[in-house]
Amino acid sequence: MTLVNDVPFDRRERGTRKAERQPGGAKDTPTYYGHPALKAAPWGWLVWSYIFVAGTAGAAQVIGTAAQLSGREDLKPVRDNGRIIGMLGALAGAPLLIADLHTPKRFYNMLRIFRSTSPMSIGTFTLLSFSGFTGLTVLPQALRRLFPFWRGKKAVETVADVAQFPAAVAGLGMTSYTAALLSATSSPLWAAAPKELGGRFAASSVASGAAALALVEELNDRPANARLLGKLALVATAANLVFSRLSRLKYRERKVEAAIDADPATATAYRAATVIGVGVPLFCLGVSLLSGRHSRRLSLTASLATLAGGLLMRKAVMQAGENSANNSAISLTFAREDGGRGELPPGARPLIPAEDGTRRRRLH
Amino acid sequence: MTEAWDTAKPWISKSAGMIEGSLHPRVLDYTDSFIDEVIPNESELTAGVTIEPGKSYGFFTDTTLCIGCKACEVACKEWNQLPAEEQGMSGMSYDNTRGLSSSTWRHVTFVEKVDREHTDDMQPFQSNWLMMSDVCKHCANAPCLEACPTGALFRTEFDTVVVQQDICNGCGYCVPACPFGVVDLDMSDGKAHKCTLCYDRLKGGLEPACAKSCPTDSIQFGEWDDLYERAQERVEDLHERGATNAYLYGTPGAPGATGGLERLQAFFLLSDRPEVYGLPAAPTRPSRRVAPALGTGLATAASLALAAIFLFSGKRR
Amino acid sequence: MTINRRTPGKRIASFVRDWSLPRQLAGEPSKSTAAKSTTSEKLQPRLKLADKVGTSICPYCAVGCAQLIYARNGKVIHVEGDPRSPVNGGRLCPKGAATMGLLNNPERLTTVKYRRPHATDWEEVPLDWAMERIARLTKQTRDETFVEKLADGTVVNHTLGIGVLGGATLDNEENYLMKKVFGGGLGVVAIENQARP
Amino acid sequence: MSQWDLVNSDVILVMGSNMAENHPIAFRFVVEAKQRGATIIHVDPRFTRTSALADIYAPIRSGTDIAFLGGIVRYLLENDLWFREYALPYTNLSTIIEDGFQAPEEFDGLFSGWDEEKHSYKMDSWQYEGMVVPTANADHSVEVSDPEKKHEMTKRPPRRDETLQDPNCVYQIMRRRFAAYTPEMVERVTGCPKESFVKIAEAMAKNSGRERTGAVCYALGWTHHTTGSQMIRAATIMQGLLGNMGRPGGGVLALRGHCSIQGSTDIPTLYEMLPTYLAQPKAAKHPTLETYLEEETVPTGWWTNLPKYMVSLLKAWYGEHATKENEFGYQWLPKIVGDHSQFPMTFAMTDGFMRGMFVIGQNTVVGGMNAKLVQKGLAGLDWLVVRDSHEVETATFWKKGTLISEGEMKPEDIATEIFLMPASLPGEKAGTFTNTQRLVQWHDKVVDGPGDSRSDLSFVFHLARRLKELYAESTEKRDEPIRKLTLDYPVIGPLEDPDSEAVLQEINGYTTADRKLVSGFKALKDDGSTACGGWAYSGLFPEEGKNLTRSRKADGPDGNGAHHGWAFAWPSNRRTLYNRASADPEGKPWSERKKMIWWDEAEGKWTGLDIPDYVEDKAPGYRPDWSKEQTGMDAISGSDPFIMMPDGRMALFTPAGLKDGPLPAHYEPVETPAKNAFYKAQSNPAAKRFHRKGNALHEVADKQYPYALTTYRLTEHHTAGAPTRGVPTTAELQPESFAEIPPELAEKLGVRTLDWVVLSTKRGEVETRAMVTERLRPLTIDGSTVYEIGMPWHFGWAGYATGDIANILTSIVADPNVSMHEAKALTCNLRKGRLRRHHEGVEA
Repeated sequence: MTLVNDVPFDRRERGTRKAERQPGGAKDTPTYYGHPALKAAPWGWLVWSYIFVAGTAGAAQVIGTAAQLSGREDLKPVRDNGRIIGMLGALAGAPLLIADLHTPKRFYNMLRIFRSTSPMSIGTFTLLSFSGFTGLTVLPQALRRLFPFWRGKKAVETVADVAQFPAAVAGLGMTSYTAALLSATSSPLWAAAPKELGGRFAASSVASGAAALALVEELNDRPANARLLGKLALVATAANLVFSRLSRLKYRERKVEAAIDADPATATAYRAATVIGVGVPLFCLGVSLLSGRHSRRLSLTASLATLAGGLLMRKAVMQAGENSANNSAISLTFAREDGGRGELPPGARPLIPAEDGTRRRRLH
Repeated sequence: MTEAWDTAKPWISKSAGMIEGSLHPRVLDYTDSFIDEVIPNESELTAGVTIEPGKSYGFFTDTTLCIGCKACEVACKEWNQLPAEEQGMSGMSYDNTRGLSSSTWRHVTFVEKVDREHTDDMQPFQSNWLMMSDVCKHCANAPCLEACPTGALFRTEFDTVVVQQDICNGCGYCVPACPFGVVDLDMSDGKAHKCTLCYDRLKGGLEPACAKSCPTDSIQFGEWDDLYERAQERVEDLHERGATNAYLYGTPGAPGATGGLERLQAFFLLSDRPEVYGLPAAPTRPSRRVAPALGTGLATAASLALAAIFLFSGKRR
Repeated sequence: MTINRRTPGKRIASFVRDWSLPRQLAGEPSKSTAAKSTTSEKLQPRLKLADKVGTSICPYCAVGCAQLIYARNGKVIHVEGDPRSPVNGGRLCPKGAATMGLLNNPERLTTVKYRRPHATDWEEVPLDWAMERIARLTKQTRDETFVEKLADGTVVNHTLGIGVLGGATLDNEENYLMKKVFGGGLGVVAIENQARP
Repeated sequence: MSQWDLVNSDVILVMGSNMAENHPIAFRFVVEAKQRGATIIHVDPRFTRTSALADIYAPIRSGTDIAFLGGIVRYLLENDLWFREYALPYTNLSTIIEDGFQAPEEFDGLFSGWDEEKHSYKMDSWQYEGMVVPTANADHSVEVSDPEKKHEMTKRPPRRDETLQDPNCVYQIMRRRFAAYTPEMVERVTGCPKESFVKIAEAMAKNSGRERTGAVCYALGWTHHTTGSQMIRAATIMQGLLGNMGRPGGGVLALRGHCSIQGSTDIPTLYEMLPTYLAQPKAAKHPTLETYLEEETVPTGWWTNLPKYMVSLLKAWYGEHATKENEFGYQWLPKIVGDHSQFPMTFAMTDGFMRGMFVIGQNTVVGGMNAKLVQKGLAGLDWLVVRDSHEVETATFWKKGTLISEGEMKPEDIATEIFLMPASLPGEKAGTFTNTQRLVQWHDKVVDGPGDSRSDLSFVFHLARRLKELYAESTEKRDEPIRKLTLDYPVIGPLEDPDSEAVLQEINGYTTADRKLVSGFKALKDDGSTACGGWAYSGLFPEEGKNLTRSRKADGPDGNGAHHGWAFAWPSNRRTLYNRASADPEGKPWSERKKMIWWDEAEGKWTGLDIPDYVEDKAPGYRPDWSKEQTGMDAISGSDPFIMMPDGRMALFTPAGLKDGPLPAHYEPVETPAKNAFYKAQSNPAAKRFHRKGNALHEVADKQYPYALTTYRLTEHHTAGAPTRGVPTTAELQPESFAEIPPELAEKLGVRTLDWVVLSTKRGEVETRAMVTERLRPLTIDGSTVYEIGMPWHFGWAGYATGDIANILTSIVADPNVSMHEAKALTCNLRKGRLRRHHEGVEA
């Protein structure tokens, strides 16, 4: 940016293109020459990949805790792997978020204040506690590997087992706070169905967590555990399907669907996420469940599909949310007195039938 | 003589003479050409308001007085030393700055709705070419402030909302949170920026730059309650004169202050649907959606966890 | 007013100084006072730094709005409307409000630019040299084109060889001296300005 | 009238001006007036930001303002709506005119006295019966066979018929003159709907009389025409009939464009005037000082004092060298031999007569008419000195100009030696501006200009000093003026800035003996004992150290609202001229609501809210004693407010002072899409036309150039635009040049907003962006549709906001009285696409 009278002068290319009204929203809602009425979140792949990683890690820890609660010896590896995946997720999460900051040098300011109204503030402290407690839970494995001859094993074991529960609780938070983060914005698609988005992220996270653990179990030739985790993944994926359908209905009702359908890239990503993330696993797990036999190939494909679908779903939801903010037809319809549903409350100002303010009108 | 106008300049007394003094009595204290420093409490001279911490200040933008001259855009940029953007002609009537951004904190909208057959009995004040100076609303329950995880966004002692440039780490959460699309992240300096209602000027007893510069006093600065009272009288006065479509936007119970936002410190008098100006008619407060999303999420995750426990409870095969 | 704190030590110090959590726990509201940093506390308008404040008139249209020019160490730091003027009472239009941008514009000419006949670019020349050269050119053209009497004997004492354009944006004193020097002194008659473009 | 006085108006007609955009801060008073219930009317070819705030907007075809205003005058006369108590005593409505007078309606569009080859009027038939009415106007002399009859005015008052029956009285002449301007005819000629026109006429009439006043605000929308002076005359006639002149909230406010354009007209860098409206000596008429004074002095009215002012000016310029013996140095003044305005200068440059030029604070390549011809002229100069704060188009025409980009010339071919010198801006130099209400305001020097930039005062002063040195030894008679010129101003600081207060004191005037400042122009003498650079400004520096232009003492709420303490309004700090008319003939205010000044019987003098524009102690009852000769102010009765006029009355019918007729008559612009509906004469017969190569004019209703074009300004840029186009914060507001096109025409040509279009005239072509807008509408003129196109003329190639120069399209053609061009009304062609010159591939 060149400096003019020591004021930076942004010499963006002089693109004089005419703002056009974008498709979507209600036909009779005027817009200001189609110029965006909201600003989309300035987030990219760093954020949606973080959401996926955080969700999976949180869920893995939760499933690990369930395994520990069952007390079954055969599920011990599930607990240990749950802890490891949780730790890996936590270790990857913070750098992803810091890299997304536009003034990363001040990342520590996230810990400056706690605001209950800000899911990002809640999330910061959730991620912090989750990382802490997960760290404690993996302590025994870490010590065993680093100091094999270390004798004080017993004490560390109990600390890890005790830390397991707060880690699990934080894990639950990790699966859903990101949904609250998106819903607590004004981007129409994210704000249209907060409950459904919460359920969807949680279900998808648990499915991914289970899928990840199942994958590890399958690769370590423990098909029984993999099959058991597959069942859990199946249930979670089913819940995910339910919540996706419910949110689709809400999007139609609030007329924000164009945010998904109008842009080809988002539309394909969104559909692919459902097909891969929900369709394939349901099919594979369903077949292996009904046939009674455990097929290694089906289990692996289900796990991988769930993971890939989960990631893709976060990307698609993020992109669709940003499209809805950049489309003033959608955002101004969404923010109408009737929320875009089509019935204005009595006494609301009459909607003036006009495209973008250029047609003549006579005000009564 | 309309009441609404007098309260705008409370010091107007009914002196004889051609123009009832539009100048504050204190102008007589500074009659030298070189004055030795900033006139203390200059806001009394320019807006009839003494600025004191602890009171609630805001803008009342009466668009029916706006002549679309963009003095507010320039005064804001000159005071805050914001960069200009070379974007070329927009094709959006006379609006070439297109919208509020990190480097444009005041933006005048232009909407041409010319009714050619009735231009010889137009409704009083602004008509046929709608012009409005848009700005950050400094909402009472500011979504950007509620979203800000670092506390960079805070409510000042003048009841306004400011991004503290020494704290903000550019997380960008305030940008999608704002229901009016005001606050924006500046990619070159990595911080969020928006109108500060001239926080530094208020501390120095100076009226915000845009309100001071506005030629027709369309932008009026003052204590929120006075502005609100003046605005209501103005709307009645306009209705009496025949501008029946004039209404307030952003005052309690009016469009723009819906969905838990309660009220906007910078509120407007509009004469057409808010969407025509690019404003949402019924914005909502995003923080109300934290609980439903988080609650459902946790419930789902917890129930699936129980399912896991149930699945794992069976005997070893 | 971006604060850049390079050393980690400074960062930690200011973080602790402005840390809101303890103030929150002590009951301060997280939306306002708890979140306020010391920089915000000490904030002041830059006009307070001015060491000289003069009254000027906007250089643009003929409405004649009065402006206050704030300067510090000989550099303009801000220009605003003068609240004492009955014409504008502190208000300014977009052009007048951009007067500081005009005065401090780095595109402002600072040296005399000279173009040799048939040259394809400017050269920079000292002011004194230019003034001397212009004086000589003026004298030479006047001497060559001065007419004392017309063919029919009427006294005119003028020159049609020199033209002077300008001054609707110049001071009265400048216009006065131009008419006096060019007209009364050198006998130039073709003196015009934008009053008649 | 003062700008803030608009608040007291009950109706404000903004016409020939786009006040909200070009004078936004003055428009605040219009909005404040509206708050108090005033009706705001805007008449303009385009619906602009002013129209958006008006109560009534009426479209008219550019160039037809006289038809509109003439229609209002007829409406007032026919329906007897004019303010009789005011107009009868205060205007020359009842005065009898010479019998031989004929007006255009009877004479095929010409006034009586037209001389075809001389291309001008003999004015004998226009005079008051039996006498010649001299003119106070600097550049005009009465073209009559017997000029001596002007002394008749000192012997008897003009013959008048108070009953207004006499066919030769001004009232009857005006009824005949405007009889044809019916509302239907107004609609036919201007395209403004009849109903809108009647509504406006009603609004003006309703707000007149004792209790109500109305104001007219105009700007270049009226002056930039070949009938410009007559348009303003038509408005003054309307205001005279409505009784608005000299009253609070009444009058005509000229909204001038530049910060001191009023100053550069009063203390003029103009060819035909010496400071404050004294005529520049003419070779043909004023060989000696004595003949000058005899010719220019008006026997009756204030202008009898002209000799005092002329002698004082010469004393100011030549000091002790100006003595009684050498006619106070009168012969050192150059004499003019015709029209030396900017247009003849452009031709003198192209013909090679003009060898050197100074362009100081003016961007003539963008602002001058026929920009290509101006650039050709500049290319023909030997040397050119340009002084500005930015690198303006005038300084770089040889590098980036139209001739270069169109390939007509290459920089190497241009032989002009060019100096581009940095100039200081207000805030970097001390001095005064005169604003649009005659307010002379001081601006302080707060900082030094950047680098080598100096004030233009310093440039001229130091240039003069160097020239004095160069001419020091010369003994030539022709070099005496420069050597005798006074230049004794003290210099300040290291940069040796001349002290502008010293120059201001010289303008104020002083007694030559002890150099003591005079208190006002009443103290000036014609015996050489006083010196004064500008008599009308005298009084602004009455005593040492008392610079009234620097006084910042406005009125608080309890002041009288005229703000006499804020700066100095010439003459004598008076804020409303001719305010004697704010009192009735007996000296009492017309009404309590509209009082301004009145006769205080007890004190025996005029008093009130403004400084009386009258002889302080002349009672309303005073009548000149016509038994003996009455000169000067003695000839003006106690109830004649217009003291500058020879008969003390407002000249609705002006016998002299205008070269194209004593009354306005509608003439089409020189380039017009429509025929003249009134009579055979098409455009103003007395208009100055320059038939030169490169300045060809279009035919009337030219098929090749069918669209009407008007040029105008925007809020965001200033006139030739260089400063605002160079400042980022104003450049981004209007970044590119554009042309406003009505949707109906755009549809016909397939043009959408932002498309490139080319406008063309016989002078040249420009390419610009299209802005299709409903604010322009097709007008039905005489049954056929005329499309009006508008184009702002700020743009050029310098700065951030660039575009083609609109004035490439305009022609050089001039109004006969003041040589003003016609950039507001011409014709052009419009097509979609771009010009080949800048761009390799041509975008469709």
